[in-house]
Amino acid sequence: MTVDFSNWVCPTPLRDYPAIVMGHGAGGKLSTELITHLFLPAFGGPHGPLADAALIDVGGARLAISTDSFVVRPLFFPGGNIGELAINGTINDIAMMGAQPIALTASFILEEGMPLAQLGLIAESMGRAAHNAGVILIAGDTKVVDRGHGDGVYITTTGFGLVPAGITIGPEHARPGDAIIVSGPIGLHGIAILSVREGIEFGAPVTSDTAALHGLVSTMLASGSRIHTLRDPTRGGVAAALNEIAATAQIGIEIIERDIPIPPAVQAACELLGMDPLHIANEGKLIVFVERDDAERLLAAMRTHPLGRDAALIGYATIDHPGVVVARTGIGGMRVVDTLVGEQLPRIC
Amino acid sequence: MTVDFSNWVCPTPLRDYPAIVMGHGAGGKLSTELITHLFLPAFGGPHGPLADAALIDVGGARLAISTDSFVVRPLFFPGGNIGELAINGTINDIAMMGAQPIALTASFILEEGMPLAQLGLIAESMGRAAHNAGVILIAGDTKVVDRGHGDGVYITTTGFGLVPAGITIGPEHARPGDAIIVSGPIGLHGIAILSVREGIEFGAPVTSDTAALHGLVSTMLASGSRIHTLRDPTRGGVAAALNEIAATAQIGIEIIERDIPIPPAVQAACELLGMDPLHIANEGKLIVFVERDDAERLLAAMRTHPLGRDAALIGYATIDHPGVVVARTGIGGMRVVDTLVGEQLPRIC
Amino acid sequence: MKYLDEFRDPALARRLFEQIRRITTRHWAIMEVCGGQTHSIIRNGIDQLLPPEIELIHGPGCPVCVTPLEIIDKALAIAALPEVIFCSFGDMLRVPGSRKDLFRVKSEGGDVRVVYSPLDAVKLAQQHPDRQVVFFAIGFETTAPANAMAVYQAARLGLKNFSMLVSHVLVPPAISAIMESPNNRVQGFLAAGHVCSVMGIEEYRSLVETYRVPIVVTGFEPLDVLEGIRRAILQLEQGRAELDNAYERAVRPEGNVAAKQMLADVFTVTDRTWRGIGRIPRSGWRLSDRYAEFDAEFRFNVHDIQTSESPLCRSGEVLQGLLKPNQCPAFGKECTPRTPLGATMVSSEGACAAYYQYGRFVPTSTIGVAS
Amino acid sequence: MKYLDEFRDPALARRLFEQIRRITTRHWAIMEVCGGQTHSIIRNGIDQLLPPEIELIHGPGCPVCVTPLEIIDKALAIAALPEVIFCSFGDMLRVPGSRKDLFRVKSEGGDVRVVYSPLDAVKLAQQHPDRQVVFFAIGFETTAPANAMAVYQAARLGLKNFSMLVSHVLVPPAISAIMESPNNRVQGFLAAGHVCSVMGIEEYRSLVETYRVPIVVTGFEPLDVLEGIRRAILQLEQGRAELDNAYERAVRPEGNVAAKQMLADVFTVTDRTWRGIGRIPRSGWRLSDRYAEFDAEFRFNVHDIQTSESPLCRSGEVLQGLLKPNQCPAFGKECTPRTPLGATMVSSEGACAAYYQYGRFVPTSTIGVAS
Amino acid sequence: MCLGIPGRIIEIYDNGITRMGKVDFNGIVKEVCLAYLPDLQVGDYTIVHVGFAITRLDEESARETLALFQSLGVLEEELNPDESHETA
Amino acid sequence: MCLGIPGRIIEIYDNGITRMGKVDFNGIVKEVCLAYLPDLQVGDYTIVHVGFAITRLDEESARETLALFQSLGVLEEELNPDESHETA
Ligand code: SF4
Ligand code: SF4
Ligand SMILES: [Mg+2]
Ligand SMILES: [Mg+2]
Ligand SMILES: [Mg+2]
Ligand SMILES: [Mg+2]
Ligand SMILES: [Mg+2]
Ligand SMILES: [Mg+2]
Ligand SMILES: [Mg+2]
Ligand SMILES: [Mg+2]
Ligand SMILES: [Mg+2]
Ligand SMILES: [Mg+2]
Repeated sequence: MTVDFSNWVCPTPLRDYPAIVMGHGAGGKLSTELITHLFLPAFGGPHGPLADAALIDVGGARLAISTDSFVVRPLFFPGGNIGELAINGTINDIAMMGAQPIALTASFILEEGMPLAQLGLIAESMGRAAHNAGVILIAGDTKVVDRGHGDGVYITTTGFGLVPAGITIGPEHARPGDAIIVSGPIGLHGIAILSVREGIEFGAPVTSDTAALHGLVSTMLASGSRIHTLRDPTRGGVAAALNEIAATAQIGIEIIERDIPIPPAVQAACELLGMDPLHIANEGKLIVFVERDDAERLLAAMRTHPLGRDAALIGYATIDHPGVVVARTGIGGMRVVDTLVGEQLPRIC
Repeated sequence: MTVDFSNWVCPTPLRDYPAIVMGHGAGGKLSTELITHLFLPAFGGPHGPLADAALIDVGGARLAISTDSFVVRPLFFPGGNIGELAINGTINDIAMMGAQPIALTASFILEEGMPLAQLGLIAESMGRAAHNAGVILIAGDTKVVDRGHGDGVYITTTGFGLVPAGITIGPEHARPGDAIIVSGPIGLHGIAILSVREGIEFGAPVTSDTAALHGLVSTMLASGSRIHTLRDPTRGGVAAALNEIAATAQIGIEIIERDIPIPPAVQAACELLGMDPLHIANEGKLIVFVERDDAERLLAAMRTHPLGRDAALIGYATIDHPGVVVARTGIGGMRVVDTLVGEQLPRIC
Repeated sequence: MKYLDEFRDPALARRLFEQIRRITTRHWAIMEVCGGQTHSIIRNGIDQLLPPEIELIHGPGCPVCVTPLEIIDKALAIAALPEVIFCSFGDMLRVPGSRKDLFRVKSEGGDVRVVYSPLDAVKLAQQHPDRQVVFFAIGFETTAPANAMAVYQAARLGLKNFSMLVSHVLVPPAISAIMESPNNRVQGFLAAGHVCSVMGIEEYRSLVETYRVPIVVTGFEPLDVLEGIRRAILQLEQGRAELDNAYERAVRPEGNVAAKQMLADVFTVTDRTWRGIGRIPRSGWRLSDRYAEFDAEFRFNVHDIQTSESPLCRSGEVLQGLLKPNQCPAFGKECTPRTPLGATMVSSEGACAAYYQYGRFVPTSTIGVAS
Repeated sequence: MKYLDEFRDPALARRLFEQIRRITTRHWAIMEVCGGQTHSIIRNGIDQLLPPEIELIHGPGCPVCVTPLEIIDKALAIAALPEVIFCSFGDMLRVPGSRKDLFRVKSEGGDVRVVYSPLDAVKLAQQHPDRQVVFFAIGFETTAPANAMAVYQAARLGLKNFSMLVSHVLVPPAISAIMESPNNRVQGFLAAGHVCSVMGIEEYRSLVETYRVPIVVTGFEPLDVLEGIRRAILQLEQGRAELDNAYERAVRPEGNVAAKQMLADVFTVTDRTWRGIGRIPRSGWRLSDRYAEFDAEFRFNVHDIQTSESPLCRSGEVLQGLLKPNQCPAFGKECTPRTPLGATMVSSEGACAAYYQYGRFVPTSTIGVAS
Repeated sequence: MCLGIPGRIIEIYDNGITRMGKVDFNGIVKEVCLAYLPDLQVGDYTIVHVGFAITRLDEESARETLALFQSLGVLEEELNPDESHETA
Repeated sequence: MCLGIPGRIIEIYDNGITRMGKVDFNGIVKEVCLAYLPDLQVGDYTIVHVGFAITRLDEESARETLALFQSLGVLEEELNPDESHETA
């Protein structure tokens, strides 16, 4: 097989990179292109397989399935560690399909030399996170790789949930006119991680927002609001999540910058590093597209839940500029909010 | 949390290793102890979670689930590559529960610098293997790690299958008196891999036996034989698979060495490297425990299938020495067939 | 954030827009020299809210964009050496050389690291005495004191394993070059506030006089940029050509004296080729002879550098204000931030990238994300 | 396999068992010196099929088992050095030193590699001129020619980055030591066939005469071992003490002359401490002065080696045939192949490990695998 | 170019090579080289670029500039109320 | 100790340093150092230990030994049929 470059929107994709670069894993355009142009054709066609998550019908039930590998560095960060991230992240991907998560599998790739005491802490917080979320860890696997071929521990979790009857939630269901709500302040996880790497100190500590969101989703569904789309803005941040929805549903999106809840420390760190808060990863937040008339009711319901206390309406879907996300800027201008190409880099000059 | 050393069968487990060593991933005793004494307590108790595979009831159906990470080196080996291994291995774990596999997820951890052309070949053979097996790849994930923190590509697959009504197959169902059948010649996969690493050449090529076994299992189930246990003897080989069954079902096992189909090249490579063919990994073979009276009928059925053509009866389960596997040696003596402690090493002296 | 938020106030912005509209009677072409200002303009949508008579021309003020291809190719060659730890500001990693970029060199095994400050590279050299640490010293006058300090400290610490690949550029000679160009359309300049906070404003006085062109020293927040534009338009409308400082909170007339002393010690003025523009006399800094031993170009004998620029790319004209990015035929087609053909598409501050990221007129098909 | 399968023939084995039963009239204690023979005995269940009068005592013939703790601790210290690539035969990786083993050193970042042949280590030294390649040269007389060739080639190639940590041991002095022991119960020896194929059989003649003990040079396949036992018993029953060669297809009386010449050049006889046994005069080889520069003990100044053996372990008595492995109180309890206390539990050829792996009387609880 | 962010100096020290400090940016704190601003004191504002304080931020000037912006439209509106609405 | 495996020499060559060869072990082939057996020829059997041929395997002796085993019980059974059954 040779990699198929023939159907690119841009004419020379992957051309510059004959091998994997970090950006292929950053959840931006390079990631999308790798999936679209390498994996999908190999796996049998442009439609369907190898999305982040999927639905299958099993014995009359609709089963939601999602898988993710967690390769986060550092393994322990302010507010959490790779273990609870691996549990919450997959629970959330299930919850974003409107499903109630039931069970997870966990597969470990351990690097020779990984201290067992640290591994114990990670496993223990996985057990605690699963217990708190009411899901069970049903199967697992452990592999060890030579020192210098891993990074302490990588964890792959796969989750299963049941979609209640009558629920149809997905990026393809977002519609022009929908109100767009974010469940709380953005950027905390990414900045907590960055602070460790970039040697930033915080006056008041900034900690990861990692959390399992299926409880909040239950509350939201129970409110009776007509929810069309749910998405957890993880890698690539709010910008990537909104762009993906805009592209999938072929709608335009307009958000209002000053309505987006951005914690001051996140804002400050982004200013200092030359980054956009909309590109920073979150691990315990969701974005919801809801029928405009139900927005207030949904907001009220979300605010009754601890994880939705600071929910905010940040914009609307439109029929204009389908596939494009724009932001109304603080001074009233407009800008395109694009997905990152590859890795998020500190901008200095 | 501190690692719990208090309940070891051996009095001082992991004592010598405060950190992960290669043996923890070799599928032998160190692997078992890591799971039993670190993961299981963290995940909530000694029973159930984090076995290789599991059954859950979903919407009236019995769903078989299994996950595995594949970290094989080299990525391409005689007879296959890591991609088809990742597909077949998980299909087989599903099939070993008597289930018909439906769908797989695949999660990739790519090392920066991995050539896209190689990745394309791997993805393509995954697609082909899934297609041939009639399963779909429904969801996936891609992460990239810094060069020097991976090894080209690691793949984690998770599989789902449905257990037909009336089927109860598992290691706990093996019974004294059961006949033990292996589906064909053993050791081919492990020796194909070793030959690359140890610089052994072969007169006639030895290639990995990687294959999806669910078709063979269907044939076996259709024969009406009373099958109690199925197991694919992968990491740790036939010895590890039999020991696990003996321990789980608390039965003794006696195999007859000269009845075990060992290809001459496997035997020769094992002699040269000082290894035991029973410890060598297989990726396209299964072991079945069947009601003694049905053994001939099952053998006949297996031999109608291309993957069971060379099936052989290799021994019986007994009420003697529960938990222990013994072999009748070529000259009529007896020896214990134990699980390896950690890694399989070339024995020289 | 204090002293940021106040200068982003929407009500005050409205007043400034109003003022600008009020005083503008005809077409004026103003260049913001600095990529940071271009970024601010597009990021805030300022250009769309200005009266149509005002044309903003994006200047060559992004050091990432103008670093010559030959030096980038040298950087790639040095970064690939097994003994080298190559340190760079983040944005440089995506700048394409003739055949690859630093990300690719890293993927091929080069030890390429992003640093926040040049002093981080000095620290790395202390921590890895067995390795050669090379810092990619790009930047205008604002960044130069930091880079100078790195060399100065390396010398004081006696580090034999630290060196810099220097590609410093200077603003005033670039303004001269623009004004000397036969195609020049620029009628007024917003000078780069942070450059001036280091260098002071005196060297701009002769430019104002020589070319009879208004120069307003300008900050980076929306109100700063608007105020700079307002003052430039005001001069133009009134037929004046003066040097004006609209960023007084950060810019002293004399600049930063301590920093300038260090710069005079560590660097020497040199001719410099600007990517997409060409050679501009006395428009850059190299290490002074006293610090020549820290020059990575001499330390590493990087031969066989074959540079070749894309023939499609018109970033030279873009940088000179002769072309809007979206007027380039390759814009959004052959040339995107993922497959940049020119320096101005590479940096998120480059004019082409800024248009692509924040411009309203980007064709939808080029932003598509696979479903 | 040709010349293996024929010597595993069950029908012939039955005949040999029958013969041995027929000629055995009383208790005899025979030691197979070589761990390879112990392995073969347990692997094939030979001991269980012999008449109960015959007691097989497992000898100290496993180089992995008898390598002194102090040298293993030195190996661990050398392997941990960042500049070192430490090469070893596979089995040595699990041998515990005072505090750790090579697997743990590897997990802590040591570059520890398993080689099949010592020449692989020489190749590594050629491929990595910037690293120090150290080969752990253990073994009896059989392995010594291979290790000697490695040093010889390194010298011829002028390699400055190759060295060996030498712990060679010799069979005949060990037999003397056993026979000299006041507790000795051994009445006949199966000598190690492959050792003799290198060294020849003449040096055993004086042992036979000095101690009036039958010595039968014996091979490794089941029929070879049975034939060795048969000939030893025959001598004992007949009151003879002779040197007999039951492995004629591989052993010439003079041994391998070319190999012996090389050994004389590269090695010099030295006193050697055997783990679990103690110091035996002139029972080992070290590098000769001519090759002293290749001695890893001199090249690497490995200080502060504090050795400490487990007080529970009785492998010394096991190695001397005074104790069966399963008579050791720690056997299968504190001491298992996963948590070996003694050298004889470490190697899959060690007497204790062989009993644990292949013995019939292992308590089930120690073999348990978690469900 | 030249991303520069205002922050308040909260600590000054000598790291053995040069004058360094900690600067607070609205709750986040970063170590910064103060070598080029020998007169700055704890409590002063500075503008930081690639880990270096490049200039003092003059709070008085900042207030004046903002006051100018405040006055801009108002003054002219007062002077010329009609015209202001026409051009809007 | 001293795992030694019989194989047949199928190729002999000089690798620039010493005499080497390829040895066939029932279908698998490994490179082996032949320096210590200068007289061995292609077709001869040898015993290989850690990559070295340490001795020639004498096929004649092998046959004789096997013949001895074959004859052992038989001879004595013929000579002493009753006793042989008693001790079994
Ligand atoms: S759009 Fe691309 S090709 Fe065109 S001028 Fe800009 S950088 Fe060059
Ligand atoms: S069983 Fe273990 S402790 Fe006992 S003698 Fe053998 S090696 Fe030593
Ligand atoms: Mg997922
Ligand atoms: Mg996910
Ligand atoms: Mg998600
Ligand atoms: Mg598994
Ligand atoms: Mg690592
Ligand atoms: Mg599995
Ligand atoms: Mg498996
Ligand atoms: Mg399996
Ligand atoms: Mg994912
Ligand atoms: Mg690697």
